[in-house]
Amino acid sequence: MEKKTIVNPLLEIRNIETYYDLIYAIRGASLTVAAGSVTAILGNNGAGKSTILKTLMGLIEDQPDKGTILFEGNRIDGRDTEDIVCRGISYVPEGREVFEELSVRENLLMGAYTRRDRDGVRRDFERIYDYFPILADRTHQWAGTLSGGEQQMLAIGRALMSRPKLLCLDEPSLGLSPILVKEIFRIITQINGEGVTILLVEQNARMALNIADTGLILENGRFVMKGPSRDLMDDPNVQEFYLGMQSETSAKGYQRWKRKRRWR
Amino acid sequence: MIDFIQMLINGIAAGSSYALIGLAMVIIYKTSEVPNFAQGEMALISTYVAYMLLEQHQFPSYLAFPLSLVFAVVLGCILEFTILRRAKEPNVLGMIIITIGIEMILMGLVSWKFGAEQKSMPFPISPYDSVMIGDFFVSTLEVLTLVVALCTMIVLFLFFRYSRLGMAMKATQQNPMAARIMGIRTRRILMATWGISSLVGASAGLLLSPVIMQPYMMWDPMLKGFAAAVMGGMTSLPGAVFGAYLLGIIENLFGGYISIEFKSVVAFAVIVLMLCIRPSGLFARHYVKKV
Amino acid sequence: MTFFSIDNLAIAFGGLQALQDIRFDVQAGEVFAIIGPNGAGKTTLFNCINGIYRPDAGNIRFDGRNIQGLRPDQVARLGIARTFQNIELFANMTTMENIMLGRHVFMRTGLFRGAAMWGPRSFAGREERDHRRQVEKIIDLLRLQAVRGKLVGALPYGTQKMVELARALALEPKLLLLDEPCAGMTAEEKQDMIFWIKDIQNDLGITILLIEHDMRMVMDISDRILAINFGQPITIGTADEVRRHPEVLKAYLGEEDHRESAA
Amino acid sequence: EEGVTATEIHIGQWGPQTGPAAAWGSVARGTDAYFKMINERGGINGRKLIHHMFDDAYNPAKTKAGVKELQEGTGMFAWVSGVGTAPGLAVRDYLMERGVPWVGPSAGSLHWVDPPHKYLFAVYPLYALEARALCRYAVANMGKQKIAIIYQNDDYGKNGLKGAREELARHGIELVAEVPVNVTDSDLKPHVMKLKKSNAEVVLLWTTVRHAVMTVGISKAMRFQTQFMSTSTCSDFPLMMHISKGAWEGVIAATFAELPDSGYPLLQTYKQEAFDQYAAKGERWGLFYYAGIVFAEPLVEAIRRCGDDVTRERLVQELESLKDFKGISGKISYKPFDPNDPSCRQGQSQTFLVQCMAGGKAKQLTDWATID
Amino acid sequence: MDMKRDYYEDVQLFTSGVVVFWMAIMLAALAIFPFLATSYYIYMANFLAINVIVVIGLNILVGYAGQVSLGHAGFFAIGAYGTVILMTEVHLPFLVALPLAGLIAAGFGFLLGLPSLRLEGPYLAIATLGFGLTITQIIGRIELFGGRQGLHTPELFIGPWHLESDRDFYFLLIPLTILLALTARNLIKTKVGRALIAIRDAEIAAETLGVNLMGYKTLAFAISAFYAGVGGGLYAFVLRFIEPEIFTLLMSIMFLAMVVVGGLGSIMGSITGACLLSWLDLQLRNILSIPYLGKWLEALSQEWFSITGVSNIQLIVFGAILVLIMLFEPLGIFGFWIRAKKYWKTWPF
Ligand SMILES: Nc1ncnc2c1ncn2[C@@H]1O[C@H](COP(=O)(O)OP(=O)(O)OP(=O)(O)O)[C@@H](O)[C@H]1O
Ligand SMILES: Nc1ncnc2c1ncn2[C@@H]1O[C@H](COP(=O)(O)OP(=O)(O)OP(=O)(O)O)[C@@H](O)[C@H]1O
Ligand SMILES: [Mg+2]
Ligand SMILES: [Mg+2]
Repeated sequence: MEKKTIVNPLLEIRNIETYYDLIYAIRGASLTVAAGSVTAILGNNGAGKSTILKTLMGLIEDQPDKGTILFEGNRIDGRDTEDIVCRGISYVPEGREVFEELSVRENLLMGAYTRRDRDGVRRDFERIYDYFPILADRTHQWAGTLSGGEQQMLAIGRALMSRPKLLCLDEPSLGLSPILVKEIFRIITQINGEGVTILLVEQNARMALNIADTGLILENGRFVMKGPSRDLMDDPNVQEFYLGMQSETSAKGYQRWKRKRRWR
Repeated sequence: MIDFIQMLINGIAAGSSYALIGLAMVIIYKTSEVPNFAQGEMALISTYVAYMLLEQHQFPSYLAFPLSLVFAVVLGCILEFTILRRAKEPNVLGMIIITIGIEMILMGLVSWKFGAEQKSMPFPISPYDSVMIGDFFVSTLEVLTLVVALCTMIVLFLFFRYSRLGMAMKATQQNPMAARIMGIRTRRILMATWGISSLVGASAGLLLSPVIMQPYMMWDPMLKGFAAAVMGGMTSLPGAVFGAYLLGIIENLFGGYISIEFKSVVAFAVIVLMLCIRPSGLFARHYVKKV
Repeated sequence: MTFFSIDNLAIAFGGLQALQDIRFDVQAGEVFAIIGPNGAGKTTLFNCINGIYRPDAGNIRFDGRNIQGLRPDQVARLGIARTFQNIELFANMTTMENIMLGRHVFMRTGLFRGAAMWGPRSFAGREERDHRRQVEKIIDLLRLQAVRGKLVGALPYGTQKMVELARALALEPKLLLLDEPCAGMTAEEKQDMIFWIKDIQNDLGITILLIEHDMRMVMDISDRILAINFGQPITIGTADEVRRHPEVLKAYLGEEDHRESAA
Repeated sequence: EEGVTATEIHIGQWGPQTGPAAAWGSVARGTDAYFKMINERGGINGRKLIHHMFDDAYNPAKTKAGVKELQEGTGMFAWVSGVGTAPGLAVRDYLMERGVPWVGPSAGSLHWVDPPHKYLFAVYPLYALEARALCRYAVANMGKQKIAIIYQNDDYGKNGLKGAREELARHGIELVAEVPVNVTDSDLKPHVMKLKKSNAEVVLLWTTVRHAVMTVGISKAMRFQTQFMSTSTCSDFPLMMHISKGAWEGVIAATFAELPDSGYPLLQTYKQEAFDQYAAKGERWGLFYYAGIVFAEPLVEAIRRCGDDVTRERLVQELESLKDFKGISGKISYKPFDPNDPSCRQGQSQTFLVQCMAGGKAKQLTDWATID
Repeated sequence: MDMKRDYYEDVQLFTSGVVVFWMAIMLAALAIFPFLATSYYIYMANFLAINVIVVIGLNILVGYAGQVSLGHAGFFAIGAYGTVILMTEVHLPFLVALPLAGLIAAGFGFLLGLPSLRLEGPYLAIATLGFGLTITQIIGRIELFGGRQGLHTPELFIGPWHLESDRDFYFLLIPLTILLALTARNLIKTKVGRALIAIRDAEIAAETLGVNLMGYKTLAFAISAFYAGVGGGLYAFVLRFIEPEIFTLLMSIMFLAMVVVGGLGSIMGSITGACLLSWLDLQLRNILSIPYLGKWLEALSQEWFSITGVSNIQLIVFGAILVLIMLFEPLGIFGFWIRAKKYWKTWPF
């Protein structure tokens, strides 16, 4: 994949710290997302990946505690979520969060809430149904009764409806079938090709690093590794813990007693 | 037969005021899932404002009534802005208690200012004038209430159906967090709904005031309006109106033919039975969580 | 006699035929996987087994009994436990308490004995203690010690999945239904999960029905696989048979080599 | 004696100032103004009356709390008035056990006098008696045969119903309709339809003020012509005319006190010296207000007669010795305590009937008469 | 955190010596109190204790099982009437009549619980509200229950012990309250309580773990109604007189407010919530006799409001307290407590 040169950072997170009440979740993380790039954040369970995105979206009240977030050069930390969204960031939350008692169609409509151009919205409807044909079949079904994967598609589709500048995805491939995982990543690349910047949190490290320009690894609320995704893929530690290479030959008994290694 | 039809008419007449209150409650419930127990008292205070303008400041009624309606809107917005919005991590029960608290405050203010004595609202239409259609009577005030209720319903219905706001409200109710992610200004929407709902409630208060005007006047209509809204499904505007008329008719028929003593509670018994069959009211689809 | 069998199962929601003609049987001690595209009806199948949905037609036999039409709690009492695709934990309880709920069916403390729990030597106190001991075993097994006393609502996603598994194990099931146990886990965690599932199968002798989209995992641990699409079975067979089946390739895996993509 | 010092006598009273029954709150405020008037005139034999009133919101639990607090804290010599049957019943035994006199509960209930209590003196005529007076007038003077009643579904209304039934039974008539109404009802159409269907020539109103007004108003709207007769609760004609927007005209009511605009000299004195001096802004010189005076009059008179020896035993003696005492209500008499005679503690049994004329003026139909 | 904890920990009645110490002091204070206070304060204590009982029961339903009830005054009435009727008509001794009346209330609770299986939120609120209103209507209709005129309670004997004064009653009531509170605490710590919380948090998951939804939901209603019924039976004797109009919707709302203000799902919260709100309810009538403030309020009323309605300030104050507590601590008083504890633990930081 062609390396994109860093033109100007679309999003810049500087040294943010986030607390959940007394739990210190993000311990000073900085990150720059270049316009037009795909950035992937990897990390273990509980590392704080989702928290970074939530902080960015202004979803955690009174947070970040310290640090600044710049979007297109303007400070957005401490602002209302609605405001941040209107500036052109859209977000696929962890756990889908669809509107359960609205139909699929209405969910998508809500995604386009900030938009005024009716024709564009109609075209985007087509586009989403194109990406995910099964959603078209379920147009009038309540989103709450969709299958897990369908809900995930809906959440992604909904986020795409707003035509964002920056798209933040929290584990988009969660619960999707292999064919769809591929499809999702293909769509992400395609959207990226259309000029949308992508910030991606993924467990599926291989796929994520495959399409990302930059990768970051989060441990315990701090970034422990940053770099072009190629470099990360070649790193032995990353290979062992995130890409699962070493365990290819794994057998019972060996893995069980394996010590959990962490960068600390 | 004549009796029966007259009872139907009476039922519809009684239902109109329930319908207005029911609509008001539905509007707020649609966005915040809170049954607003202060609805009646919000209407009460607006009604007393109209009374004050008319009696104490000698405003003409074409000014006093619109002004009191404007007051209602402002009141609704202020309540939302100063109190409900401040609630951190609200759970539904906590919000209910807050509305009950507001109810007490408003009731206290009205009784403090005006005393508990029954007042006489100088309303342009006497509540005891009636028109006769064949053998049947309808009081003119009730005709007015009916018209207002139906118009309100239609306007609101169209508004919510054809404006994006309607769906945004529903989205806000179901998942406030996700709604904000969509860029829906949930706070503004909440404020607007409180304003509108207060307006609708206040019109019910004004229309009831010629018949009875004292601090407890809205208690019973509020409960009935709430019951009507539940009957209709709590999220459906036509449902609330339908429920209200059904309730009024059931009450009147039951009072007329079976027992007048239990007239005021029969509605609730019917509702319990109805809910056993349709647990989310007549007009709402029942949602069963999928795992 | 088969341990668990489904015959001719069908269910529809409104106009949508979610399941149709599903039939398979599972031998005791087997790991049986179910795969299929999103919305194929896998979770629905679990819900039918569980008694959450009532199938329109068909038979579900377990341990020589027809369990079709039983309530979920009755099914649980027969020894079928499950985990959920979207985590369904009791968010306001600690991990320990969550797992204790798995012991629910074994506890004899009723209303009155519970009310009379005056100290650890009362009936309820003794029972409580005994079951806590059982729960500790499970906590040790799944290495959840660190989160024993934490409210599960604030745990990371992957850990919540583990707690769910622990809770299901506490029921001492004969048949365990796992709905995407590895979703949202890192490669490393997935491997741990694979071993645990193997342990559960081998050491505890529990039969497992598994839904999973991670093909490597499915291939690794399942003895047989059922593939469904649009509510209808495509094929049943061993891992290799299924993954070569053209329809599975087309509808589910994508044409390329699945190993590449699914890791 | 408890509650009595060289210069003061402490009297307690409860009354709802808040809650659904708050309209009755003016009773206590009336008593307050009355006591202030007496104190202004130098008190009773040199002692001032200290009035302690509290709001119980018509909630018996609160009544009991307040009464206990005042009785055990400050110490009341006696209690006066006190609105409501249920609140009164919640404290009756407490007061009687402690031997604290209680004069003039403001409700015409049998509970106060049957069985009689040594320290409890009722002033308000029994509701049943008022009903009798009205029925008797309707049958004997107006020649009506078809009489119906709409009554509040509680102690108050049921007493009225009972009285009406008894009186009509004497004439060999039965009520053509008995329609109960619950305090919380807001729609009285079905009730009025029932009345209308019975073709009653006379309808007795035994309800709250607002329900009475609604009944009369709805009847008007339904073109149901009949003679309405109401209990004394609704005999405040200016008020009734005002809130019914004129529909009240023609209604006949029983009363237990002189009419507000009757020019009765004592009443005028009260108006000028108590009401005009002490009533708060917004207060109305109406029945509910000077009812507070009516209930307190016998107590004040008895204390006066005690002279310097203000003790409870003496007070009871003096109250028992009241014979045909005339304040602004009917004549009041008590008899020495007799556990088997309910009438020994029912001070007043007189009433007279008035009719509401245009502008809220009252036309006196009968003179004060004692009903048996 | 990593250590295996003592299995006893949650099972024991008192978790530490400190707790035992404070408990002992509390008990001593409760025991001496009636000898120092006048009967007014004892009456108030009794009144609070009854509310505590009802609110604990209601919390089991609302806080633990997650069902709302606006009809608890109905169960309260059933308990009150049940106890009195069983004593006067069936001639049962008080100590038999009281739990029996509680059981009758529980029976009604069970019945009301049946429709609740499918209802939630406002739907359940209306159903229970209707129940509360209907019950008092029905009681008022039945002559055996004294109809609208009400009933006086009979003399109260427990064996040879004649309970005449409030103080006598206090000695019956307080131990009973403590017993009921501890019972509730035990109940929610064991199987039943866990199942209820499970149903509240994730109904379907609970079901698949073998929790019988129907059984436990109705059980929650029944337990809660039982507490309300027992409370009602005691209330009749504190008031010594009952009539249908006492058991209003307002009463149900007050109970609910006490639960929520105290803290959903906390027994200690229920106790403090019930005490605080019922104390306020009784005491606010004296607000105008507070030095300075009272005078100022009166002056304010003269100027801007009306003197005739001045007592309504208590309504405003009460409402404002409800609002403020809920705004600043949605978890109720219990939330304050948790926060204080947390703060204390991490104090120097
Ligand atoms: N609402 C909350 N309250 C308290 N602590 C929380 C909350 N949400 C998350 N945490 C804690 O913050 C830390 C980071 O959580 P986060 O959800 O960001 O992890 P993650 O990297 O997204 O993990 P996963 O891969 O499981 O989604 C975890 O230790 C978690 O326990
Ligand atoms: N209660 C319901 N009402 C209506 N439709 C439903 C309901 N439950 C499931 N469905 C539909 O049935 C189909 C099968 O759903 P199911 O949850 O079983 O899919 P799945 O195989 O588990 O998919 P995934 O892998 O995405 O979780 C879906 O299309 C879903 O929309
Ligand atoms: Mg996450
Ligand atoms: Mg699924």
